[in-house]
Amino acid sequence: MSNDEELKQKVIEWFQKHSKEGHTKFYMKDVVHDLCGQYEKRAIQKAMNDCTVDGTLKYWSTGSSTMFCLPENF
Amino acid sequence: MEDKTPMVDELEKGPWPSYVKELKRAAKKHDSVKDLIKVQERSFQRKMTQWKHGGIVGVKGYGGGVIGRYVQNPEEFPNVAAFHTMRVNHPSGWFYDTKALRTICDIWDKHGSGMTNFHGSTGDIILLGCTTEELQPTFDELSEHGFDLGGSGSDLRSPTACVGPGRCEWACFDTLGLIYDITKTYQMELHRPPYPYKTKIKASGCPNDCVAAIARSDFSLIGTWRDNLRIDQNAVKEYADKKFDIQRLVVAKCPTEAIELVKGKLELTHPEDCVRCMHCINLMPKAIRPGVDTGATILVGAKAPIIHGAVLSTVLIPFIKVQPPYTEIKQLWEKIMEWWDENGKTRERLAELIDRMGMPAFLKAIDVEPCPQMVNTPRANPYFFWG
Amino acid sequence: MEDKTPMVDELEKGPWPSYVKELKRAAKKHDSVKDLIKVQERSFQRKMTQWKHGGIVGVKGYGGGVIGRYVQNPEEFPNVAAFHTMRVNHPSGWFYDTKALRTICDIWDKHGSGMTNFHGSTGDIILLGCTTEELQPTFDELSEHGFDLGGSGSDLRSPTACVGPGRCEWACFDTLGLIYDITKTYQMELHRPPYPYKTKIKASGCPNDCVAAIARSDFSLIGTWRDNLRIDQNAVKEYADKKFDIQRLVVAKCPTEAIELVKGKLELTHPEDCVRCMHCINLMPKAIRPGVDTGATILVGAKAPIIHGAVLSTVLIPFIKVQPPYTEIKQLWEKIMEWWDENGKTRERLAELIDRMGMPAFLKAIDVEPCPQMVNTPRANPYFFWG
Amino acid sequence: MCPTDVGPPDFKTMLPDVIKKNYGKWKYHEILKPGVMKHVAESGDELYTVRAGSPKLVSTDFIRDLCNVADKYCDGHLRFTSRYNPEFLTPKKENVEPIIKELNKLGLPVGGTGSGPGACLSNVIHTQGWIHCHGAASDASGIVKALMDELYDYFVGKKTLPAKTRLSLACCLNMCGAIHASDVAVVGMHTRIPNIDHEKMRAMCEIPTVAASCPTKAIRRHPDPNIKSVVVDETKCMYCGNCFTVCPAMPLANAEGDGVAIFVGGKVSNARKPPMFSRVVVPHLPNNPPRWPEVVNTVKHIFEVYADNARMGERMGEWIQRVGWERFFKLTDLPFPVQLIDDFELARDTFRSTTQFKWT
Amino acid sequence: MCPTDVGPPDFKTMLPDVIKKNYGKWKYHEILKPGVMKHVAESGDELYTVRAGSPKLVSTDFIRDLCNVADKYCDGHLRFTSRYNPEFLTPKKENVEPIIKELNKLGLPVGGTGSGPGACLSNVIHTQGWIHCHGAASDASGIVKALMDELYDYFVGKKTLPAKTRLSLACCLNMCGAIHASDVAVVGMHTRIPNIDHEKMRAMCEIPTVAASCPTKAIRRHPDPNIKSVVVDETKCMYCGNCFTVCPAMPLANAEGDGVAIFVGGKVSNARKPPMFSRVVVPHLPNNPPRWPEVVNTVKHIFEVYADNARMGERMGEWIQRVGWERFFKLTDLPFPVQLIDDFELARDTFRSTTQFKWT
Ligand code: SRM
Ligand code: SRM
Ligand code: SRM
Ligand code: SRM
Ligand code: SF4
Ligand code: SF4
Ligand code: SF4
Ligand code: SF4
Ligand code: SF4
Ligand code: SF4
Ligand code: SF4
Ligand code: SF4
Repeated sequence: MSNDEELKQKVIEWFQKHSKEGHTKFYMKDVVHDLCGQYEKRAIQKAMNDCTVDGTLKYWSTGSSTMFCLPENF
Repeated sequence: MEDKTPMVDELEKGPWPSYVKELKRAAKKHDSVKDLIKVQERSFQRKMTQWKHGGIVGVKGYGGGVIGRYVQNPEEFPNVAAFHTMRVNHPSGWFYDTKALRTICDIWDKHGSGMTNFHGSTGDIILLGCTTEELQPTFDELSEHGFDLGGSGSDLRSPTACVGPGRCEWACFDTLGLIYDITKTYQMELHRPPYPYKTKIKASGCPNDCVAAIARSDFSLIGTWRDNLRIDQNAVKEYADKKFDIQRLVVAKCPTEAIELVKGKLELTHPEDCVRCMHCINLMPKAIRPGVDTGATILVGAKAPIIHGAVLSTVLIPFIKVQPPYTEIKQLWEKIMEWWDENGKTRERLAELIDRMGMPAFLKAIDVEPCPQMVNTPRANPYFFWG
Repeated sequence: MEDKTPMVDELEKGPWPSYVKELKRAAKKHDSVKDLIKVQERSFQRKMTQWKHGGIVGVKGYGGGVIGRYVQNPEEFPNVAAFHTMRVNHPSGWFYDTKALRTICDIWDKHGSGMTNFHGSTGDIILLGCTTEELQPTFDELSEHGFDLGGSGSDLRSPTACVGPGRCEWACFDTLGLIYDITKTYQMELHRPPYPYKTKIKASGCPNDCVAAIARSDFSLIGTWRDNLRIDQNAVKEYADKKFDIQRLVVAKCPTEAIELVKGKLELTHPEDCVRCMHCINLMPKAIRPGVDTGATILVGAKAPIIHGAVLSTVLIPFIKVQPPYTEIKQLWEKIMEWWDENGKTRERLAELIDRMGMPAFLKAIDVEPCPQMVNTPRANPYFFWG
Repeated sequence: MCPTDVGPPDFKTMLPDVIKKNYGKWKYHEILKPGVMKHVAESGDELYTVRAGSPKLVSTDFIRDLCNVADKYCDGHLRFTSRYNPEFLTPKKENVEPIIKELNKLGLPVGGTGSGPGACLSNVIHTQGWIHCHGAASDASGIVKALMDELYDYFVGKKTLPAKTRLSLACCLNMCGAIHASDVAVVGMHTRIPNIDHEKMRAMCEIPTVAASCPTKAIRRHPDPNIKSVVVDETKCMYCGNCFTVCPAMPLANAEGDGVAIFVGGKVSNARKPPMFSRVVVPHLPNNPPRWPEVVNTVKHIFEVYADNARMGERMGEWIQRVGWERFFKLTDLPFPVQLIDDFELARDTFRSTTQFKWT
Repeated sequence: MCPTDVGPPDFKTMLPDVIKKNYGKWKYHEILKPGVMKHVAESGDELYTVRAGSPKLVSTDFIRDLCNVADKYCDGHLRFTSRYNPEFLTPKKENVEPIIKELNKLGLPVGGTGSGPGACLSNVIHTQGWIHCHGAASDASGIVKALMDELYDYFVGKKTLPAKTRLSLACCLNMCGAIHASDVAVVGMHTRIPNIDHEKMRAMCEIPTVAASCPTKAIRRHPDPNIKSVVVDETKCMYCGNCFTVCPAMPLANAEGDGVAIFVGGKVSNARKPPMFSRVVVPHLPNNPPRWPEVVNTVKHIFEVYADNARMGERMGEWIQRVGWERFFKLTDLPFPVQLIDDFELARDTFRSTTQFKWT
């Protein structure tokens, strides 16, 4: 697995771990904050965006603020 | 469902150009707008919005640029069941050639409702009313033709500039050039919401501030000059000859008594007192001009009332030269964004964060030296830190 | 223990009257002041106070009027081991006859240190330095001679008034009469701390505010008038004849352009614009006087910085007539105290409570109608209640 | 695969030749008449601008109409101002009148220029309203049309104003358009607490997030633990809509309670006085579509009092600052309800800490 | 048994005859020279006032000295002003010079009057300092003596000021004397966190009360549960002394850290401009008894710059408001450290929301 793929995987795992009933949508910041010890901030941001292109994550927005979630929680 | 829309129709009358007329024009081609008119009538009857909250859509890879919208009663108004808007970024200064405009119109008639806001109040072209399915095709076709989405959500919103050097003799820097450069440089930040909340950049070429940067951008650039304004005494004489009351209308209104009539001549008798408010220049554009050592003041923090009340931007950098490639400005902005991103709570704008952490902490974090120009007055309370 | 006090002695020199000289005069009669001088020298050496925190003392039946004080090193300074102050309430306007003053002096030389603050900054006579044992005898003797204690702790502090009708031509009401009446009426509140914290009342006879009521009293009365100021044109002429520059020094500085020189006459051309700032009157006391329909503006909330920063009083009642028995004023004050007492947290002054509960809630509670005079501007934020 | 992140077109490709040539080298301008300006470059070149009013909410055909005019007289170029007004730019003086004629034929007024004495009213900055927003406490396009029909003469310069006057409208207190520093602002306002949909709450919202969203801590968990929802404390709710933004189950819309507030006296430019906020002068007027007579009359009345009383060149806020708010209320005959007295975070600084005030 | 609640003596019994007669019926006044005023009543009666400077902290013998003068020339009456200055009142013009002579013989300067152009400096409002207060971060009487020795000429009118100038001093930020609206204020300031005495804490203080007293929440329970005390977070402490007020175990006094701050530009009267707060211009100067040279020089320097630059009749704060704070710092050559920028509760309103400022 390339570094990129590995990071995307980590991101998805993060979402699987943190999504629970009543709390499924997260800010980019939440994820970056948790993973930034291991990875560079920009790389995490890019991985999250790449996930939305793959469809493994989805953007969720109120119009004014933007969050991410797993497709099944959309 | 009643098809008559008497209340809406009422607004076809009257001298001011009617949006209802526009709706009806679009309704001829688009069933969605037929329903939209009925929805508007319903709102008038019920005195309430007929739209549901949010509902989220976007185009591939982008986290912003689309506002999802669904009607409350899709069974009654099926053609606006999903009626999203797309925010399309504008060329700096809102300059267009008709070819580009016609292209947008054609794409939008093909994929959407044919209704627009030209423009939205941030400055985007608002394509108003799109089904979920048509979002991606609309975007694809737009981007093929050189247009791209603007911001929405927790991202950098479409930066805007006053017309500046495009037409205005007072532009103290190239507002259009700067804003275009910034827009291009930060495409990532525009399209992929990385921040705690929205953030805005606007640039006005002089203190008249024709894009209202000081009122509505977290990072506001406003043109100014460091030397003295220039006066052409011949032109002054022309104004006087035309019975323009220089004393009453100009001199008496200078906020700092910097400019005076001395034996028929208009003189900047106290150049060090001029606060470059533009008033005298505004009133006598043929006779008075800004200086030649021009640049910008950078102010930060403006925003609308949510949550702690509206804020106007406040001085951060009294003077900076504004020249391509604008490195210093961009580095400053990036530093600010980093601090905000690091410390900001969700839905907390820059000004609110500064208020919460304190201006001194902000200055320290972004490595800017304090100076008296930043404040109207020093503090009155004795509560300061040395730690 | 070294008896030399070189640093303190240094302050006997110089043109301004020396408190050190005063200390040494008292030290001749009082051992406590001998020690006090040494304590002062020690403070100068160590750059620190040599006094301990608090300690509660008082006279029988009173909760205020005495500030307990103990020295940090009683073994070194035994004569100031306990060195309390008594706050003795002053006659309104700080008027005395020498008999009364000599009586106080004699009592204080008998029971205390012979040192005083004439006066303390609230306005009391501060008898500075008393042992615990001598407090009650001092008080007893004072009260026998018609003097009583002032406030301290969570009570009404000694109310004060400017000299007003006693000597000043501008007094718009009887400051001395009102303050004496209030002081007598609220002896209970002055001596037996019933409140969440201290509270103060001050009265100035006109907007010059010579007791600084607006800066330091929770309930501030400031004289004003409802009709027009009075101008004596003959006197104006006298000023003009003496080359007094009326235009530059008076007219140009009127904050509202209400007064103008019209063909050598000084006229209140816009009486409705006069904000009664006193400026023109102050500069031309022989020619201009307040109007005759006089009374007071009541403002509330002034205080020093602890805890939320200093506050100036703000307009509550734009105009009230001030006439004995002052019923309306006293009822208003009582209502305010009741609300404060009911809702205030400990150590929360009136202004802080108003800020916490909101001015509208305060007005409602004390049943005062809102009016534009209460504010500089209406609110800018959209967050108001209807509930 | 389509390109992404192309950004907007380069504005330089959109400029008419006369601007390309004189870019950044303008010398002065004149306002020839309402809606018509002449800019002169250092080179001596001239640029004429004709500005038209637009309803902002327009069809593609409207834009094509504009394009036709631009093709005919402006070498295929036009621009829009920061307040939505289309501008037609041409170096040819002789094109000015024909452009005006064509625009009038399209039903578009020409005007909206000027800042000093004799200024026109510009177009209203406004928002979505009931046309598109879920949060709107009032409409936008409808009320703006009603307003501008009445204020039309101010736009075209038949009536003038003492100085630049910016009229703005937002359909809720989010104040899209940043209208908080306008000479006159009309703001949609709720006055009733959220009408909670407990069903939806369970399905769509996260309770801790909802509770946290309320700036006044008016939201608590529902006392009945079986109901996974919240309740709102009526005395604490200031109808701000923060809860609704994060949770669709808390709409504030209410046919009786919704309406608008009028704010007055803001400005943005740094000319003479620094920028100022607009201030609430009427806390509530009802929604009465389609013509909102109460709102239109109040705004028009304020315009008239301003025009009658301010000095030449004095912005609304500058005038009020000079004469005082007490005089403003007297002159306009507007009541002064307690809602106008600030009780939010910086309220203290709005109180009057001086005996300087006027009786009137 | 002694009477209680007798209240202060009735002031009416203390008034000299000429005042009793003309009470509330004064017509005008004149300042004849520094420290000497003449008030004229409607009746034509005249009242002469001679004002002297006092060190405020005085012995009973000092008061007896004053009584002797009053007995000799003023029928046994005198008063004190709201700034502690004794005033001698007499209807007899011929008594004025003898009073002055006697006062001078006692070492007391006559002066301190006037507000307009050519005003004298009045006496310093001040507090207890190291003479009596447990919280003092600086002395009061000592530093005031050092100041007034240098500013003496301004009191007696040998040097004059553009307008009334109120110099005030408080020995800690409680600001007894309400000096927060003075033309120049000197305020004792701690700059180190409380030095906690854990023993005393156990004996004398209630920990929850102590923790609650801190406005910045800098106080937490001691991490070691065996120590029944608290710790202070250095980054959050603003040295306000609230904790010390409720708990003697938390003194802030520190020989190195203590000193004074200088505030400038406040006023109280409503004349011309509304009342204003004083603003911090020097956040820290050291305590250097007995003559505090840094403080004295700084204050004197500010006086001189003010006298040289302000217009006639312009209070310190009015002058600064007109020329701007940036100019004040330029003219005084004082540095602008970050502590001067507000970060307390109403800080937002002190920021500059305009491009209007001066380069200097
Ligand atoms: C003696 C006096 C200073 C002086 O030398 O003149 C004084 C001395 C003290 N003041 Fe004061 N205050 C004195 C007038 C004032 C004034 C001026 C006034 O009343 O016009 C103020 C500002 C006005 C106000 O009330 O806001 C004042 C505001 C304070 C404060 C801050 C109150 C606030 O709300 O901000 C405190 C702190 C406190 O109450 O905890 C305080 C507390 C104190 C204490 C009791 C110290 C304490 O924390 O317990 C001082 C005792 C000193 C001592 O050892 O004797 N003192 N204090 C003044 C009273 C003399 C008199 O009765 O005539
Ligand atoms: C076209 C536009 C800039 C753009 O990039 O689109 C523009 C263009 C000009 N402005 Fe502006 N201003 C434009 C929006 C603004 C705004 C923002 C707004 O209105 O939302 C402001 C701030 C308004 C405020 O303070 O609230 C603005 C405040 C000014 C001022 C200062 C007026 C004052 O005295 O406060 C001037 C000076 C003047 O006109 O005397 C000015 C002057 C000018 C001049 C004369 C500059 C020039 O030499 O070209 C331009 C023609 C003005 C006219 O309409 O008479 N412009 N101008 C904007 C037209 C908007 C519209 O359609 O009405
Ligand atoms: C479309 C537009 C109004 C218009 O008709 O022109 C708009 C529409 C919305 N705005 Fe806005 N805002 C629009 C310009 C603004 C501006 C003006 C500006 O950018 O110059 C502001 C004030 C400046 C600022 O950012 O502070 C603005 C301040 C807000 C706020 C309050 C933000 C704050 O920090 O106070 C919200 C509320 C939020 O973010 O939750 C908001 C939220 C919204 C939302 C997304 C509603 C929501 O709560 O989710 C609206 C979607 C309406 C819809 O159904 O389409 N909108 N909004 C404007 C964007 C068009 C464009 O891209 O050109
Ligand atoms: C005696 C005293 C009242 C008292 O009850 O004790 C008093 C007495 C007079 N004041 Fe005062 N003021 C007295 C404290 C004040 C204060 C309070 C303070 O200084 O702490 C103020 C507010 C100061 C401020 O604004 O910060 C004050 C602001 C004024 C003013 C307004 C000055 C201005 O332009 O801002 C005047 C008018 C004038 O003098 O032109 C005034 C005028 C006067 C007049 C001329 C009134 C009169 O007709 O008798 C009196 C003689 C003034 C003089 O000294 O030249 N008095 N006056 C106070 C003397 C204090 C002292 O010993 O210096
Ligand atoms: S902000 Fe200044 S430079 Fe820009 S258009 Fe307005 S007046 Fe011209
Ligand atoms: S630009 Fe403004 S401050 Fe400067 S001289 Fe002109 S009017 Fe005065
Ligand atoms: S406040 Fe007014 S009435 Fe009282 S002494 Fe001062 S000037 Fe006279
Ligand atoms: S009292 Fe003040 S406001 Fe009234 S006329 Fe005199 S100077 Fe002007
Ligand atoms: S102002 Fe409020 S209701 Fe109107 S578009 Fe903006 S968010 Fe929606
Ligand atoms: S509308 Fe605002 S104040 Fe009311 S409950 Fe919702 S978030 Fe709280
Ligand atoms: S200012 Fe502070 S230290 Fe000085 S007397 Fe008042 S409370 Fe004590
Ligand atoms: S001095 Fe003030 S800020 Fe510091 S710990 Fe004590 S109460 Fe808190």
